Amino acid sequence: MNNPIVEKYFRMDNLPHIWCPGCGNGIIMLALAKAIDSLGLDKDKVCVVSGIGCSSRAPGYLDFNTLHTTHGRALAFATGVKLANPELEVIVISGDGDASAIGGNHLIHAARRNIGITTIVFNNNIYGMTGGQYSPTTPNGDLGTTAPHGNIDRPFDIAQLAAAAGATYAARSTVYHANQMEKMIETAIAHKGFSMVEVISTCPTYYGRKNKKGSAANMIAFLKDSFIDVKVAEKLPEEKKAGKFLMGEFKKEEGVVEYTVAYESIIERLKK
Amino acid sequence: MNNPIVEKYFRMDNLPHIWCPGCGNGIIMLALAKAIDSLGLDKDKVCVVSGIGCSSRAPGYLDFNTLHTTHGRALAFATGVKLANPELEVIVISGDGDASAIGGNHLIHAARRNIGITTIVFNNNIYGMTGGQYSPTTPNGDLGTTAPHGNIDRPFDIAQLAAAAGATYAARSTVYHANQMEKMIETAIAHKGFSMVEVISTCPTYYGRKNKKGSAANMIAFLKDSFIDVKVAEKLPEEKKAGKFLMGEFKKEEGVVEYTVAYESIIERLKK
Amino acid sequence: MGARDNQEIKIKKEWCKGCGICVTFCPKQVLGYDDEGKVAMLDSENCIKCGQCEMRCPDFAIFLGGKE
Amino acid sequence: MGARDNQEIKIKKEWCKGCGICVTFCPKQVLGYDDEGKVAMLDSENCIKCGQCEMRCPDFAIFLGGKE
Amino acid sequence: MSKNIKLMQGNEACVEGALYAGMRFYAGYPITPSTEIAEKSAELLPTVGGKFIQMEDEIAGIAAAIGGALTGKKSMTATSGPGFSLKQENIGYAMIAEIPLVIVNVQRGGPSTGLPTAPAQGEIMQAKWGTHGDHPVIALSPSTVRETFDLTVRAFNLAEKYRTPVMLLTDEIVGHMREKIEIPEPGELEIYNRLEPVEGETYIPYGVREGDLVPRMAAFGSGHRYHVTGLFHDETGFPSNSTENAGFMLDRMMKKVEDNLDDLIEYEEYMLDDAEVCIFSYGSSARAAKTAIDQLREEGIKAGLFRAITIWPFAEKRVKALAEQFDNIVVAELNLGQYVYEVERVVKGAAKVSHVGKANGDVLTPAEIAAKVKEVL
Amino acid sequence: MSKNIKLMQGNEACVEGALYAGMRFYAGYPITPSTEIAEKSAELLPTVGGKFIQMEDEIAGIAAAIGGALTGKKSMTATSGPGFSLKQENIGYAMIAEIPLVIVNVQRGGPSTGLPTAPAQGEIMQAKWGTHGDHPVIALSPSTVRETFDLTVRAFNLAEKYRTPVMLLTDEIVGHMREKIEIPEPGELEIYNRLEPVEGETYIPYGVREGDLVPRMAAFGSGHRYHVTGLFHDETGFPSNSTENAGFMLDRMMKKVEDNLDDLIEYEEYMLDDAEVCIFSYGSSARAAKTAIDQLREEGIKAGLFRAITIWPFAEKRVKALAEQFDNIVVAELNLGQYVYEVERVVKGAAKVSHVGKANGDVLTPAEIAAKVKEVL
Amino acid sequence: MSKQTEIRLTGSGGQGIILAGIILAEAAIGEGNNAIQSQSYGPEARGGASKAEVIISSNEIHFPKVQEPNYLLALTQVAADKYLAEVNEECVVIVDSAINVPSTVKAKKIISIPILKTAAEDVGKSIVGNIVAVGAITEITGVVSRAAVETALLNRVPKGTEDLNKTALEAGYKLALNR
Amino acid sequence: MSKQTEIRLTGSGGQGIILAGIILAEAAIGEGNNAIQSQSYGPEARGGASKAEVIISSNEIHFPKVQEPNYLLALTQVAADKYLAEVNEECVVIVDSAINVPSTVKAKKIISIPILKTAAEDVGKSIVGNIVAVGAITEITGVVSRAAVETALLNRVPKGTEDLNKTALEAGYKLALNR
Ligand SMILES: Cc1ncc(C[n+]2csc(CCOP(=O)(O)OP(=O)(O)O)c2C)c(N)n1
Ligand SMILES: Cc1ncc(C[n+]2csc(CCOP(=O)(O)OP(=O)(O)O)c2C)c(N)n1
Ligand code: SF4
Ligand code: SF4
Ligand code: SF4
Ligand code: SF4
Repeated sequence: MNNPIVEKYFRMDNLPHIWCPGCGNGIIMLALAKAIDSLGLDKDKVCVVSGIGCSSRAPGYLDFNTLHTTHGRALAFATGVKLANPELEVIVISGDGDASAIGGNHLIHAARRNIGITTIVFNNNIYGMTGGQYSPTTPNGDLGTTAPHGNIDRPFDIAQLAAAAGATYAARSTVYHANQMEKMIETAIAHKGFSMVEVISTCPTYYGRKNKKGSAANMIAFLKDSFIDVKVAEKLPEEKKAGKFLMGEFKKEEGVVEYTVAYESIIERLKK
Repeated sequence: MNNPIVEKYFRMDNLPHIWCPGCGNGIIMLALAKAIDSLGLDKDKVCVVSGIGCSSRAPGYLDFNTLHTTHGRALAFATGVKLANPELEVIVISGDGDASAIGGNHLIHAARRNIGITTIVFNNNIYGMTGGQYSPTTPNGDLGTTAPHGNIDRPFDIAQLAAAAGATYAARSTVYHANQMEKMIETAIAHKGFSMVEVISTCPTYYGRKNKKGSAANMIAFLKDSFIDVKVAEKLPEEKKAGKFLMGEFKKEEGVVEYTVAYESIIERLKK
Repeated sequence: MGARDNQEIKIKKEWCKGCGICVTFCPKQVLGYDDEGKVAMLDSENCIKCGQCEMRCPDFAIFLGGKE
Repeated sequence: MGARDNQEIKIKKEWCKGCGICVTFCPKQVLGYDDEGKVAMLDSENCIKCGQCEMRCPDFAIFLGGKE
Repeated sequence: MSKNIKLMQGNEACVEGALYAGMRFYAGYPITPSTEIAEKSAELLPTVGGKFIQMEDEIAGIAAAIGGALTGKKSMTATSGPGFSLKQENIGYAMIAEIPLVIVNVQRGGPSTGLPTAPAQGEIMQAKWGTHGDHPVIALSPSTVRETFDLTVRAFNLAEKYRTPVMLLTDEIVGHMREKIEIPEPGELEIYNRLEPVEGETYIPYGVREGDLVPRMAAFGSGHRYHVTGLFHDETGFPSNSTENAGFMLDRMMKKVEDNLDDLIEYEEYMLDDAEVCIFSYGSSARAAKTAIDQLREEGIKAGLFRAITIWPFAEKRVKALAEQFDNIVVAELNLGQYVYEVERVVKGAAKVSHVGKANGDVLTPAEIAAKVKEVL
Repeated sequence: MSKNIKLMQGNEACVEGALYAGMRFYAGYPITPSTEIAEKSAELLPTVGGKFIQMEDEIAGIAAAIGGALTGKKSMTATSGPGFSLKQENIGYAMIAEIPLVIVNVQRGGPSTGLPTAPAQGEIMQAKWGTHGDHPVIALSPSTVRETFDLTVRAFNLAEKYRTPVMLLTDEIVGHMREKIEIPEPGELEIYNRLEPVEGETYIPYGVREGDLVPRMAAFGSGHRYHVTGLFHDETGFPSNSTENAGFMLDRMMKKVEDNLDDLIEYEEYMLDDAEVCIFSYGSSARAAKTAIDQLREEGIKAGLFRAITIWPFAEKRVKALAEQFDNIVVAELNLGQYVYEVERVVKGAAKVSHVGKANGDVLTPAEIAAKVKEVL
Repeated sequence: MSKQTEIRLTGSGGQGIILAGIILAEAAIGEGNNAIQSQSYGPEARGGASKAEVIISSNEIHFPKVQEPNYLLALTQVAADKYLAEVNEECVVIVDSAINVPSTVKAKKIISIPILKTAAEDVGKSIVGNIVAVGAITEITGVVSRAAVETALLNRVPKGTEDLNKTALEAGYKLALNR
Repeated sequence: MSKQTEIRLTGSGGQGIILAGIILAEAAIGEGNNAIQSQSYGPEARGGASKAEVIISSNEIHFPKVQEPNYLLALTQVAADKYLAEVNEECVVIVDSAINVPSTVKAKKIISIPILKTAAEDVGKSIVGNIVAVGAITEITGVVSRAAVETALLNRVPKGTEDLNKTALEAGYKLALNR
């Protein structure tokens, strides 16, 4: 007896997954499966690529062509997969550290090229796999095992960074807003070009405990209360926006030629 | 008989430099020396760091504490220098490839941390040192030795990328606009926090010849004609902006605490 | 209505890690815990089959499934 | 005026690579080339000592210096 | 001039060989003196429907090449010293995930940025030990432009056959010099293609079928959905922490090389039959050694050459035999002593092993080699 | 319990030792099983006015550490397998630019991501050959928590004295186990600080003064404006393409290690005097070897241990002597055969060299070592 | 004490098994003995069986891993199933009374005591089960003194939890004495 | 031809020295001989002295670098100063007539001909100085035939410049013949 979506898209033998109780990663993984289901993609033509981290274990559970690479390099591997076989729908799953610390360069370059890869960042604001060091998205002032006196770094806005680098679709959601998130992932996959969905996730074990954020449910409730959609925010007075974080679709640019399409046109041109 | 600024700030024994006739790099290097002179900095307290590339040879000619590192890593080395000794005025010189291809990650992270380093990108839109491969700033459609069929990549806007990553000062000028450029460099060095001055330079040998851009002087004349200041552009009608590129100060954010200052305050706090 | 009528909440206890997310965000507050701290349906009558528990369960341990 | 009166264009031929940048952008068009293709001052009378040549010479081969 | 006879650079011959072998994907980052390999690939690949991409750095270059290989395309990346260092982590990935891939290193003067335009043979040991952990290694080194072509073809063949990255260690001299080459006709050289899953059988991604050498490899997108990871994994491809499994899998990977030395090891012997001293060399230095031998023989000194073509695995058996036959083995290589370590190890004192080499940016000359030979005799 | 006696993890002892030696700058990137070194450094450095920074990756970690070292601060970076591979390019930079720096590698199961939480000794050869080109190498490997402290101090001392990066090769076992350690009093261990330019003298950044071992090192900001590069450079520090100069500089760098083996090489011998078989080991595996020896002796088999403390340079002279003394040398290491290559090379057939090891995530046990000893006897 | 004492502590991740090991090891060195504490990490450390080891000796300890435990503690069934199979006839096994010990287990002695229940019910916090276990082990093995264990305990537990932990420790002593 | 012919071509970066070497080498292999062409790269390649080498032989060529050149071409004073010092008594030196050859140079013969001037004035494009040099070398060395050189030339120069280059080549032949 299983959730049919899970049965259809997951590798049942590998479940349950290794993530901690209350870890938000599973929520995103399910939304991804649902989005793929809505799009009616052929499982054989989907390739999910990840780096290293808790979140990067996701592909092991998903019943597609799956590739678990080295830390930070998922997008570089994925670029090879996509360019070599553009008919594959390539989806990258990456942690905030994987995508924006060691992997930051590959992120901005994949975005710049506008290559048709969908990147989903599982942003738990911490390095989970290695036990709670601060990441490029850990809020200023928060604690991490390598920030025992409080983090003095300033966090990246990953979705906006991807947009600035050239991503033609960039959006953010949270594990609370799972329905919206699922729609965004669906839009992102359908999008022709580089698309980024940053999902704010929860790590009750390392980030939560260290920063006294309460239970997993508390942490998710915080997401509910503190994220507002950009569209809504536009209409809100400043005081109502204070202390709030933005989510929603930040960028959606159509008509920019996708990288592998541009390459194919070189091949076509040379045939003449 | 020499230019007194050159005599004061350059290592005369190492001149003339190795750059090609008409290469814009020397123009930027002179402007940098003049900016430093205007600021009246103590030569012993200036550290100039570069990566690898034609432009990265600049520190060898400049009479400061100079550090020529590995390709792309200048900002990572510089971060160590600055954090370990914040009293040094640290200036990074980097090519477009060095700063934004292999070094792109260090760029966005130094910007994110708002560490008090001034980065001057000598952007000649090509890999000069290795003989003309396309870089992350080579315009779409242009030729490079590795883009013999025309470049299908889309270029970065390096200054804007740095701004999006967290730089608190970000500006762009060209080797034609040498006076403005010098002022920007001066402002950037005086700025407390991470500052970026992207300077559009000219490579008549590799970029110019391959793309039939004419003489060095022609290439510089093109810069004169095609770059307009953001402030001016704001007031221009759309049709006058078509085909033009923006230069000027894109971002100048004061009051964000600089990274090494934040660190010193941890040290102070722990003393209590 | 329609489809939902034939559905009911199913729980796969082996997979539940007792994180409490579904319990917290169930709009009808019909969920609770069993002895082992795993999720339990306390009041199936009042379940509106909104699927919020399924949507947010990180462990795919609770979901709307066809009535058997 | 003032300071500029005591200045004149100096050329360091050894360093000039003959790129022509100074020649092109001299607002008074007073610069040209010598036999070896290096820069030469053709008309020092009309030089307005604006320093644009110095500013854009990539090789520090031309500059405004004190009259000797 | 026959249509197939050309004057060609080693780096160009590498690309021609790669295309002959069926390369359809190249990803890399330019670096002297390997850049012509990228440039030529950029030019030619799209003409045969293949793809070239210049990535943001060398790490991304090999990563993308591995990605390409997983879609079933024969893939290559090329670099020099600093880039070879950067690729090391992902070279290990390709080894444990068993990805067929050709990695070219056109050696130049190191360490670090060193002498970027000067020749060297400074990565012989790095090729074997450069990535962390234990792992199998195959590396080849050509001496001529034609051999660059041939060994590139062979590198692809071995990569496909053994499902492992294969390194081609060339150097600035062989890479940049132009030499006469006769390009073989299509079909003249054997081309090996990876074995694909057997239709109708359950596909076990990392299980070796009876009679096969390595697990069969399905292309992503071909209908076999499986998992690839750089963690230790079992036959299914999924991560496993079992020590038994880890021991078994790594052993299998090491053995695919160790058990097939005869297939893997190639060398050339030049005037060795009647020689009284054996020069041991490879790559461009072996050319200097041959000239040295010609000159020495004119002086009446009978020298001969053992030239390693396969660098790794090492031609242990043959070198042992040579050590029995010769009192003196002179290892000539363009470094301060690398491959000589391996020769010494294997020779076990049975012959006196000397070294002639340098690492100052200059080439090793016939005169230097001849002088060393005279010194040891 | 004396104030200085503590129960401490190897990784913590490394940081304590570093601080004792005067570390004031740490830059790195977390990776299991080295992360505690970063964490402890982050906690303690600012309490002594030092700085810690977590960089964006391992490449940036070592780069920033080199930057820190250039300002006159004693600097360290720590990592494990994959990160060690990534650092290789800049390790070469530190060697050619002669930067004092301590690089810790807490070894884990490789290749690639491998078995990230399992112990291994898989980077013994990578430490020597991992970066491209020829270069000098110093590497140390501790067996105990106290020795981790001591060798970290020694690594800093050697780095300062020889102006070169020094590697500390520890492993998951020594790094994570907690053991009794008595922290030495300040002043108890000698601390070496780099020599600074002589006042009043013209500073020649890469020239060696009469009587000095290496060029003196001015801190950036101290008033000596000089140039540092990873290109070959002459005494002035500026790039030079001269082959004479390149040969001279590299030779000088190699010689600072080769000419000072007595100062550099440390080892321990355990029950070797009356032994009939010599076990050769290092790091955590040497502990298993000692237990194996105790057990073997209970059975009447007189085994003894040579434990390398300095891994590179290799204790060639002593091992040669041991080869004369023993018929059998059993190399026990947690890999598929790495340091054994060096032992074989040096032994030159004078003794039979056997290997006992594995790379499956498990520790090497006394029983396995004892069994091997019995097998070869 | 001439030969070394090897103790293996097993349970599930989150039960504080490692801390228990640290306290025992630190107590031992507080008394002038040598001690080594080690553990296995891994993603399995979250859930699944978790293991910590302590070796105590008056002599130098070489091999840092337990070879044949003199004492095995098991706090969960999963851990017991995994590690009980490996013990020999010299080993004293201490299990939580909720655990089912198969009759095939070879051991010198099997001591079944309600460690977790005592923590939860008598001490009032199930989280201190590990400390109850430390108390019991101290009493049963005699390899460290009560005083040394108490010092180590106070050194290692968070400020503000000292009393709770001492209560747990004493409950452990008692459990062992009154078994 | 039994022994190999070693030719060193020197000048400054940008003079097309390497292309000259390529044409000679390609001409040689066109006639069934072996040939190797090599050069030194480096940042110095921009300005400073530049060098290309060609070895031609009917046998296999092993060492690919020129050891003792049979022919040395120098197009600039800088190059001449650097490379003339290294020639021996067997070497035929060909220099542009603008070059000052010190009397200390040991060489079999020194041929001074106005290569660059011929290119600039007679052919009309100073850029084809290298091709004029190829013509002269062909004639002087006889190591390759005119026909082979012409084929190689046409194969290697950009489309549209064939005539210009052939004129330059012929001017080179003439220079050598009429010296
Ligand atoms: C090259 C390399 N460096 C470091 C590591 C160690 N490491 C593994 S995962 C990780 C960070 C994980 O954080 P994140 O990407 O945010 O993912 P999460 O675990 O939080 O999902 C690190 C530093 C590694 N495996 N490889
Ligand atoms: C790790 C590494 N990869 C590649 C190179 C080769 N390389 C040297 S400079 C350079 C690019 C130069 O371009 P840019 O940074 O734009 O500087 P420019 O030369 O144009 O001033 C490259 C690819 C290298 N030295 N090191
Ligand atoms: S379907 Fe909705 S109402 Fe029913 S249990 Fe789930 S969350 Fe509650
Ligand atoms: S959200 Fe899932 S894992 Fe958490 S308590 Fe509910 S059913 Fe259990
Ligand atoms: S100073 Fe001005 S006017 Fe005079 S030569 Fe220079 S650019 Fe021309
Ligand atoms: S700009 Fe400078 S180098 Fe160029 S022609 Fe003028 S003086 Fe000469």
